[in-house]
Amino acid sequence: MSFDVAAVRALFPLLAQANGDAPLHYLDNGATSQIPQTVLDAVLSYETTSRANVLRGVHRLAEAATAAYAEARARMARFLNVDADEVIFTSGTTAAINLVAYAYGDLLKAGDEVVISLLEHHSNIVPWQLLRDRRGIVLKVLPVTDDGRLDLSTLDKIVTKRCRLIAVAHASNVTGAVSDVAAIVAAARAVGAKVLLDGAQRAPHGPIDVRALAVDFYALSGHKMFAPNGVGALWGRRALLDEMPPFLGGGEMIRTVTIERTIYADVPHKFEAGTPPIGQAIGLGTAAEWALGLDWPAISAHEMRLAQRLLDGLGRRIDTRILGPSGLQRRIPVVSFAVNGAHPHDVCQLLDTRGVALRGGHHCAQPLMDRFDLPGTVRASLALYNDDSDIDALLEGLDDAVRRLG
Amino acid sequence: MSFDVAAVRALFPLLAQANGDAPLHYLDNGATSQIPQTVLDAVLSYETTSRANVLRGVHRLAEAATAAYAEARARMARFLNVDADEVIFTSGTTAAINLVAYAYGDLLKAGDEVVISLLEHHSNIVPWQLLRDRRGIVLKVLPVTDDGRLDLSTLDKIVTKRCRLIAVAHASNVTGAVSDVAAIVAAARAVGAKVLLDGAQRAPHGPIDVRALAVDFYALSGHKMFAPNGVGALWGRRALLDEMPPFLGGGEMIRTVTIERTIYADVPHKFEAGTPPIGQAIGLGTAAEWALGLDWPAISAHEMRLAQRLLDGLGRRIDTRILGPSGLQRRIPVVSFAVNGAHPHDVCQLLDTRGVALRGGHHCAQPLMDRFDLPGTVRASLALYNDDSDIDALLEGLDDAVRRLG
Amino acid sequence: MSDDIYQQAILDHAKAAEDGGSVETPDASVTLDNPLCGDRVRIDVKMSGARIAALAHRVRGCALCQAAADVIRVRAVGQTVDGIAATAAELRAMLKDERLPPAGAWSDLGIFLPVRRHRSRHDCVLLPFAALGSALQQARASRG
Amino acid sequence: MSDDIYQQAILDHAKAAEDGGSVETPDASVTLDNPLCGDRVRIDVKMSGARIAALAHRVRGCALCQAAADVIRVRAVGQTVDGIAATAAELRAMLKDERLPPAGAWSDLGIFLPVRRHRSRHDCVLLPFAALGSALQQARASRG
Ligand SMILES: Cc1ncc(COP(=O)(O)O)c(C=O)c1O
Ligand SMILES: Cc1ncc(COP(=O)(O)O)c(C=O)c1O
Repeated sequence: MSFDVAAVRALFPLLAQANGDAPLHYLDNGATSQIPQTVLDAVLSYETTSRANVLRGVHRLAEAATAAYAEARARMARFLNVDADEVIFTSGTTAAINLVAYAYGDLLKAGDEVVISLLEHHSNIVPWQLLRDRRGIVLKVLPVTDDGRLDLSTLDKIVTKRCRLIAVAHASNVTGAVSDVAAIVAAARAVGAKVLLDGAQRAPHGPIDVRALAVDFYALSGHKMFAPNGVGALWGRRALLDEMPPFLGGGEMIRTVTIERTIYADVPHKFEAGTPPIGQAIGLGTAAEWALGLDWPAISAHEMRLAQRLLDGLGRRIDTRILGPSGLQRRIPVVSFAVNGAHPHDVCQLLDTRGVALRGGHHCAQPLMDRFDLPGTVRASLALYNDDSDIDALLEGLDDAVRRLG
Repeated sequence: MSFDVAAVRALFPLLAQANGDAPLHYLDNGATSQIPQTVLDAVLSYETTSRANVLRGVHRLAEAATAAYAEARARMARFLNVDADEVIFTSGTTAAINLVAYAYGDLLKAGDEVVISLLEHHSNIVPWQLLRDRRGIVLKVLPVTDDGRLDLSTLDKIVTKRCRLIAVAHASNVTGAVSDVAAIVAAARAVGAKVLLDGAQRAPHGPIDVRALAVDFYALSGHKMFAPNGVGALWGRRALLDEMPPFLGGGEMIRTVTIERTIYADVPHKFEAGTPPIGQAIGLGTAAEWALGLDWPAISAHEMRLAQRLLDGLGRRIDTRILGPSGLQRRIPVVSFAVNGAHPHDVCQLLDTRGVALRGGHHCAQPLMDRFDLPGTVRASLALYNDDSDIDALLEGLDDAVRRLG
Repeated sequence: MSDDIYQQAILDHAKAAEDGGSVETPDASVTLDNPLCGDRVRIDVKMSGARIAALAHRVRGCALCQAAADVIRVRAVGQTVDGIAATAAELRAMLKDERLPPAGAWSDLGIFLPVRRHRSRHDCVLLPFAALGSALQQARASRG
Repeated sequence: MSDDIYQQAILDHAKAAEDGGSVETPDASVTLDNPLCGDRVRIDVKMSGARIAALAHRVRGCALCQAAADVIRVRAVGQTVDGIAATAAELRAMLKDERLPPAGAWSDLGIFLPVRRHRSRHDCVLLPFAALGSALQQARASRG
């Protein structure tokens, strides 16, 4: 194996501190990933050597902060293979999707259609419901197959001429399924609709060629891709961003303000009202740059080997049902399952006593849970620093938990 | 003096690192303050010992993160003397005011009036212009006196029965004037209007008894009060927050989601869609707690003594005009001035060569600049860690700059 | 260690909760969800004056939620509306404010003491009491 | 040291900018603002065919902005629209991409070399050129 997982673990202080007495098998990366020292160092360097506000100051701290912030945007753009001035820093995926729902939503009329899916995270459902209530758009929903993928068999029926946007997860935070973006883009193009991808779960698994995906918007969160909380990014096509009205009003997003009339700044500043999360964006840029330097084919092989080990272990249990694809094709290493007679929270609580950090519940995807008539699932979400011992601890702990709860 | 400024400076790594070769006289605190080690430590402790998402996890990192996040809210509430469940974490003052403009704004009808003032920061102007364009409210503007204070002489005329909200700065980021909140609240109460205070500039100067101010909303930013970027707080009265519809949609702000219909969580969660800025909120809570432990009467005396030293020094110059109150009554230690024949940016640039960090420009308050027919001012904004040497370096540097530019 | 939550007493009650009983022609029936975990509890009550005459539940939830519902099934009949409210308050205080468990008939709520340290699970225990409280209010309201 | 920006040459041009001249019956007049600092430049031009026949400016701005406007006043008359566009591009490249200053008539733009290291001031130098560019476009458009 060309990928040295122990060396990677050593870069993450929280993982490095876990020891024999208090082992940690962190398998809740889908909720929040851990953060490497190099990202913390970048944030600390800002805080202790160039902390200042950006864009308007001429003193040396402000110049340094402004340059670092611009560099962070450039790095994020390289991570997504897009132009830097199409990258908007937000406070996270949720804020990014809401920005589109408000600002692109403002271009829609009653009767226009937005298509989401049944496997979306609430962050990609509720903003569209609010838009529906605000503007009378029609919200349509792609179904989900029995193995937890987008069901595209009726795509052509659901995506009509009235469709203005298809907004779906690039990868599901519950089933781990990666969406067939090409088919979705083709359907959208056929009717002149735009496509937004919620990339929150895809971003921790390596750089994304957004240009090749040929979508119109891409949203992600820093805290899931080894960067600080409180920052995320929205990429949008320049022409669309230019056309959209601003969303939040405030400093930094204006050209001139009089009480009567305000002229807005150019993209991306038009959508970055107020002091941005400077230190956090610098951290996100550093995380993006760090990720760009890694050997992703090797990491993917590693992640997929672990996912297979987990799927195999779960597959041997007759009381356990996997919610999602059973194989490794078009998936990220996120695995959800339900155990007969053992509630997800009880399973997670008992696993925690062995240092295995999982998530139990609806994973902010209640419509998907309803689709499968489940109150929730147990989810193991892997990152590059997980290893065999994490999977084995989960499987052993599960045996024990089921015995105790049974 | 009971206040030991050298001891306080030592708590701030960026200030402690400045030395004889590269002295730093940081007088741009109104833009962003510096951050003490104790706040950095709190953030780092989260990142390296309990980094996890909040609210929904049962594993020990999630329990620790959730508890720390709740404690941060409780601390912020103590800083403002309000109930913790009325404190909403936002990404900053701008986001907080926009939240009110969208969610409280949703309760307004065409023809309802919102009153702001001519000295507001763009963050407290543009959101209301956007609301005006969205809902047809009427935006009215309190004038400003020649010494840069809110001119309340026509308050009763401007605040009519149609007024639903008065939104003004608690303290001006340009003139340093502290608003006469009691008069504003009385005028609002007389017609049943609400009051929002933009506390961004007031917060760095000590805990605020919001209950005693008797306002309805209070907004502030972490990065100006010795905490990280990317976080701020909005306080609102419970009954109002309950009545307001949600603003952003996403995870954490819901009770149940179906595609047809979503039921929202209780306040404050209703207004905290998505993963919050957890580490940053913990930092803000720590900064609030740190501030609660300081001797503010002594600090105010120190800050005001420095402000007086600065006002005196500037007052001796015949080419310099102060934009704002000339005395120390009802002001924060923020001093703006214009120098005949020397553009603010040139002054700031030349002062930077002596390590004096100032801000020159319109300070995101263009309507105020227009009121005084100025392209901008030079602003010195002080914090508790400034000392005589900072003021003297400014005054000497100004002499020299004017000589060179003259 | 957090597995001290799963003492035999709790597991026994949880198992017993599989049969939540039934009430014919209940005076009130309330279903409550826990938004964070998807747990769902339904409580049916029949009153006799101010006292609970019969009670049944359906739980789709974790062992803690099931166990709390089962304790209710065992103990609630014959209690008054005010008595239930007081007990719910005592249970909350036991979890959140380090108070002692209720004395008397409800002393078996002491089995939930280890849950104290697990904030995220408090609501699992409290949900059935919240549903019961709502059901009692509904019953009172429907009598006018 | 960043005060190397304020070389005598720049200060002299800035001083000279106090008198921006005047153009009677200009073919175009454009006012531009720098949103970040409140600087404002007005440029009036009169054309003679494709060439600038006369030019005046009004600057409310910093020394850099004034100096750039003054260099324009001194050098722009007789230039073509394309020539001005090329010079503006060269100036931008000098500031942003470490290119050499323009050669020939416009070589005095080299006085702005020290501004390179101060990103936040680039726009101060570029604003008068942006205003001039717009004025030339307007003049061309108005001729149809
Ligand atoms: C008075 C005032 N209001 C609002 C703001 C905006 O704060 P932020 O940029 O942190 O959102 C500022 C600071 O820039 C300010 O000084
Ligand atoms: C698929 C998906 N979309 C959106 C989100 C929301 O991200 P955030 O909470 O960081 O805004 C998440 C994570 O919670 C997610 O997994």
